[in-house]
Amino acid sequence: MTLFDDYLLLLLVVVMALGAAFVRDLLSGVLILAAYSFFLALLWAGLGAVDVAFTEAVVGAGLSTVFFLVALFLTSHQEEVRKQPQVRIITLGSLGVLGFLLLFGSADLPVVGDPESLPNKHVSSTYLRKSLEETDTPNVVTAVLADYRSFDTLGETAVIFTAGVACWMLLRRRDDSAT
Amino acid sequence: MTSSLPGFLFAIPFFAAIVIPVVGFTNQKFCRPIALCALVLLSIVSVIGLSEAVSHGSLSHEFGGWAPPIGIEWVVDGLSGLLMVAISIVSLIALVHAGPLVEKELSDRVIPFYSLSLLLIAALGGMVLTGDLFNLFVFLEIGSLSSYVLVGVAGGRSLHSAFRYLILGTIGASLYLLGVGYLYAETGTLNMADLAQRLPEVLDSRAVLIGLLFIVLGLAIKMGLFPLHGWLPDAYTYAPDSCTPLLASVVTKVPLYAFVRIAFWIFGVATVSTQIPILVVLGWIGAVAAIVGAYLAIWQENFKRMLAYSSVSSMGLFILGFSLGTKIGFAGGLFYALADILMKAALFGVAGAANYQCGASKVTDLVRLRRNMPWVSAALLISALSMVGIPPTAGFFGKWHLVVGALEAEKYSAVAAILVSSMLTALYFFRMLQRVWAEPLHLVEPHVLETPFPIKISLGVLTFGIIALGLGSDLVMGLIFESAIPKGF
Amino acid sequence: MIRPHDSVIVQTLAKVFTPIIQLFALYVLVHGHDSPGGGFQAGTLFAASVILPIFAFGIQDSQTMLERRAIILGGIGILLYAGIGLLPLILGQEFLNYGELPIPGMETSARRHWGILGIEIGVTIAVAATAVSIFYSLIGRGKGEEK
Amino acid sequence: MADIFLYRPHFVAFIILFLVGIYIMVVNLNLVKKLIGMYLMQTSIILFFITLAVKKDATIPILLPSATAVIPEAYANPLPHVLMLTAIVVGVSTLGVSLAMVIALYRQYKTLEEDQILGKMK
Repeated sequence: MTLFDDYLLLLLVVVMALGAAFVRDLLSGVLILAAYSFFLALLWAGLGAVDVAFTEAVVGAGLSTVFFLVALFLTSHQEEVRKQPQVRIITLGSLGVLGFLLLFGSADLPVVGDPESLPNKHVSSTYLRKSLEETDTPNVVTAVLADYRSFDTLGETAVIFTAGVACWMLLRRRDDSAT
Repeated sequence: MTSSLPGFLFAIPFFAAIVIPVVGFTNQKFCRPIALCALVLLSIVSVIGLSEAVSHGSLSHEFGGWAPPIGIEWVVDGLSGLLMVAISIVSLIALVHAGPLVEKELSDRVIPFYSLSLLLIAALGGMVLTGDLFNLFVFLEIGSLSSYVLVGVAGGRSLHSAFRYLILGTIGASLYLLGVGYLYAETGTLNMADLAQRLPEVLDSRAVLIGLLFIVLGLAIKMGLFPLHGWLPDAYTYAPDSCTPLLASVVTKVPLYAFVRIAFWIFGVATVSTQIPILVVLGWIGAVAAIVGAYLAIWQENFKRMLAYSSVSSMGLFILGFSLGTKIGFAGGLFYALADILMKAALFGVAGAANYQCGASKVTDLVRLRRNMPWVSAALLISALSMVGIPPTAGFFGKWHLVVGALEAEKYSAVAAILVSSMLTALYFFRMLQRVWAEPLHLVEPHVLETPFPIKISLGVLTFGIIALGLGSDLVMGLIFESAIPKGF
Repeated sequence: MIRPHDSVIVQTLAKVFTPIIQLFALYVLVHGHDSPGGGFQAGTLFAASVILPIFAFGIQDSQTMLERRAIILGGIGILLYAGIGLLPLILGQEFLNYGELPIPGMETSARRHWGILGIEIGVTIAVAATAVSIFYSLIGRGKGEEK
Repeated sequence: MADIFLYRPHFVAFIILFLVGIYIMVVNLNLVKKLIGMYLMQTSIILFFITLAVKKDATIPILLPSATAVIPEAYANPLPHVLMLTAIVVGVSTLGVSLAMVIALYRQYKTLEEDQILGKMK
């Protein structure tokens, strides 16, 4: 993956994001969002994160889009545009500060792709060195996900279970209890 | 010392939360006993954990058998043990209290109510005990998702306020995650103890500064710190009465705890007070929050809304106490936070009971309480006096320690802020008490409904707890000084 | 709520794709150890294989039973995961320490290998069932639908 | 600060996505549009983390069968990948719950616009 590919994909991703954010029709917005997810998946794959790419493709582009579409079919497609000048100015101002802070902090972040940077050295090299020997699993992402940090994964499964119970609770109708 | 006890602190509420929908499907009646049994068990185990941690040093549990920083650990030390005891006991009382209210408000949603409440409690416990920043994020999200839904389940206005809460809460959680990312980028670790060791080398990096800033900003949204409290008044006002005692007492305290843990344990006292002086800024924000919250509470007609603004004011006081930079100020902030957990549970419990039995949701309606529910109005009296800070209640000692801490730090503006906010608090609580006791009784129609026993017992225990915490304040302060104070004061 | 799709092509493709997706999900689950994929991806694919026919053929009465059971199945999936974790805790070890699972005649690393597979199965069941349950909650039930 | 656009394109993209996401979430009055903003914000954080995990000339973090010891420099950093798998699932769960709220609100108020919902409450 060259830097040029990265630029191209990043540009596409940003354009897709702006399109999803500012298009009037909600249905188009959601479909553009699905395309955005697919390009993100390509980007992750290009950056070496194949597991994340796979998940983004099935969860981001697949499941999220299905949820969005179902919600839109049950409600309405059209967005009515009204101006809120005051809120807009305050938000733009605070987002400007936030953006400046992000840029300000970025100067000291490690260089992209540096194998000697701290996040790439400290704990993660231990995972890479030990995973085959200790867990008999060549896919280090699976080893970390399901063994070294499996407690996080249990929490994550609990998050989606919480969402399931939550939707059940929110959308239950009164007459359901009769059946 | 490694121990399997923190593992059980996770497993008890978690398994109960998952077993409830599975078993409750066959018979809905099983839900409540399972939930209450799990919480009794949890309370017992957390009390044992606290006493072990105080007497033998902190207990740690390495999940998966992997030593940190490779794996995730949970730590019960003085501070987290204390918070865990408070959370488990108060949530037990809150769920006992919720029983009759759930039957009335959410009769067709009993199973998901108990399941989500227990998931919330498990998540709060996880946030308190975890020793890993990303693990904290995961539990933050479980807890947030369940609290959004518990706020919004009544439909209508409550649903709209829950949606707002969700939008703001997600921004908060994302900011927190981003901050963790910045810290990870600079240190290469997510474990709190490991981070504390590695941070001093990179403290001059801008990325660490921004990371800390984002974490504090994200948690400030979650704890409803002024001026980021936008979601809080609506959420607490319109949430179902069965959920508010649990939500209002512990849900905002736990992000506060996370902030304290990150600022004082990971970054260290010296760093946050001199090198990256966020404590100065937070001190001023806390002072303003304490006064503005109390001021706004004066104008509220709705009782729950008044209490919600009072929560904003209390949150300012805790932050003020923690940022005083002295030992006694820190301990005072912690003590007042523990007292506030009891007081808010009691006050929102009274609000729920008043609405349940007499349909009283406005401050002016509270006079009905005296006629129909003398015991509940007694609980209201004591918890209101504690909020104002009348001895010998817990609230008095909390404020007392805060003032002493501020005097010791020679921050007279902080003393002034605490006193002004207390006076404003006194204004609206005394006005409320006057409504309840001064108006003639014969104007009020009696109701025949008997106060349900679970409400009586839970409010009784909470009221007793407020007085007991006040009378035993030396004991609790001693415990805090001995084992819950960060190094470096 | 969702009516059957009119096109024969869509219905035929849905019939053909459903088993293929399920087979692929199974592959992703079992090969999570040495290729990309694992419980989450497999679970979502299984959910897709349940959701796809609904879009093609509409919702049927028999599926309302499935809806009411789905969240229970999700709970069972998590119980499988957490149960594998609880076993070592009860035996005096750490929660989720698969290396100490009581499987005789195995190296620690092999125990961990099988432990990972076990929890991935739990994750698959939980994610698939919960995603389907959320989907059913969102589209609502056929009867009781307000018009 | 100007060189950031040249050498850290990922970072610039991350900032744009993050800010656009929050902007839409706060300013837009349409409930579904707010959620589109939320989705953009959450994915931007994934971009930030994944960029941290990149190593030049490294392959995907699946170990190749070889007798010699593993060289960590040859494989991408797996830890941020794991964290982001969790973040994606958290994101979709939040989305599910929020869409459930949107549908429930629509059932009651027959509109997706926040100001109209507020108007109908009074």
